[in-house]
Amino acid sequence: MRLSVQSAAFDLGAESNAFAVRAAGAGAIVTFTGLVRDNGGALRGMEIEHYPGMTERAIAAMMEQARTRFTLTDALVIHRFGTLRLAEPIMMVATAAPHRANAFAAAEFLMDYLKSRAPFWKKEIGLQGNAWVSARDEDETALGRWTPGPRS
Amino acid sequence: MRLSVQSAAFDLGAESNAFAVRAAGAGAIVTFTGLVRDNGGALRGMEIEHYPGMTERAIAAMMEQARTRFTLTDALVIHRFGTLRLAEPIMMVATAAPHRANAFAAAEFLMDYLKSRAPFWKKEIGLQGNAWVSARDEDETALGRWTPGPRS
Amino acid sequence: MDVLYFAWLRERIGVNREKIETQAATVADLIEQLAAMDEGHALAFSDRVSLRVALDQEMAGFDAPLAGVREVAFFPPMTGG
Amino acid sequence: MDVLYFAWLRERIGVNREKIETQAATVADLIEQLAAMDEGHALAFSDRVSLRVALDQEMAGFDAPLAGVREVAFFPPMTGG
Repeated sequence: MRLSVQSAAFDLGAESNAFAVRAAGAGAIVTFTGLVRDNGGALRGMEIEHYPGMTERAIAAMMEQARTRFTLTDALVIHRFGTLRLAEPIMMVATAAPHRANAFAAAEFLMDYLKSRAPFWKKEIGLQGNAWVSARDEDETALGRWTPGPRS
Repeated sequence: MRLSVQSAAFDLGAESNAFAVRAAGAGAIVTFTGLVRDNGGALRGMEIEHYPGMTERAIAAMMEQARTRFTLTDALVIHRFGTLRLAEPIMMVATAAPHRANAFAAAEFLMDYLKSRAPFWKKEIGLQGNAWVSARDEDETALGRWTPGPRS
Repeated sequence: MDVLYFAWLRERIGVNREKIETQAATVADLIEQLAAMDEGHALAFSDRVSLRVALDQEMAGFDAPLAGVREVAFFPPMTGG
Repeated sequence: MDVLYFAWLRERIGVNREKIETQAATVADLIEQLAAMDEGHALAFSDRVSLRVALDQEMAGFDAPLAGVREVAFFPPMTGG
């Protein structure tokens, strides 16, 4: 498993290929990439703050959980901090498993946890000023599907 | 949207990067890659047969369905036929959407349909002989979650 | 009418395509005619649970009429992805 | 004790880290002490619904005891991914 919290940009294609080579025994690879998205033309970029140390610890724990829960053969998380420009990749997750259901579930699990349980804070740099991104209720709700117990 | 049914190998990284450039307005990109998986050391490769013409029609229809149902900004399907060696990529799907939930759902939707509704037939080339891959009941079951109507 | 075979149907019949003269009204009628042709065809059509059919490249049921159809394809359940 | 601030808590307080002498037994006690320090701190701690805390880099509740803790961090809900 590979985890990198970095300010530098990363190459989605190169990372995907390197991951696929390492995951050679797996049958299914899922990747997720998050990009700085222009919200109707008002955005210039994004500032991402993080908590060095805790970020790596929290993500490593999530990855270990995902690995055992979904019997992954490999996993990758890259997450950037600092100043990002429009359309740049913010982060990526990759999962490898024998079959597709577990690869998909693990990627969604990691994304749900990264959204709400990895100490990053996003600030949108807009043409009209800057604003901290608010946590979305649905991101907190999404976490609920991974906790044991009765489900609706 | 891009669809390619081809015998040639493809470069997962190059395809991912090209897709990300085209999907620049999206916030979320999901890719799925299926690899020839060694089932405990008994496999040498795979032969994939397809129905030229119908394959492209069927996949194009699935992609159009996915695009409208999940409001995708872009989608990609590459599927190979012919002789494939161990650990080679068989196919890939990529989806781009404003948010991650739709990008994930659309990729899973396309995979479920490709498994059971795209005219491909896989034959495993083994050290002990060759065998057509049987359709799995759970692949047929997986399709059920996308049909409207009461859900358990 | 062009009749196409894929995967183990193709292997059992020995060809991937043949021209068939038929008065069959439905897919089911055509299957009866084909299955009676020879041993290979009989074997190919012996497992009807695993038999799928497309008419002019669209999936169809065994009760579908053949009127106007130019290309019929028989194959086992698909295993793409 | 090292106290760290992130995102808008950091901006309101004006520093990202400070040394605090405290006898606070719990996180809640520490919040009361910090909020009373000056206007910036008061503003930073005015919205407790959006306040999260980590003790030595592990998430904790406001009732968590501070005994043995070396690093306390305050921040709004995370927005990673």
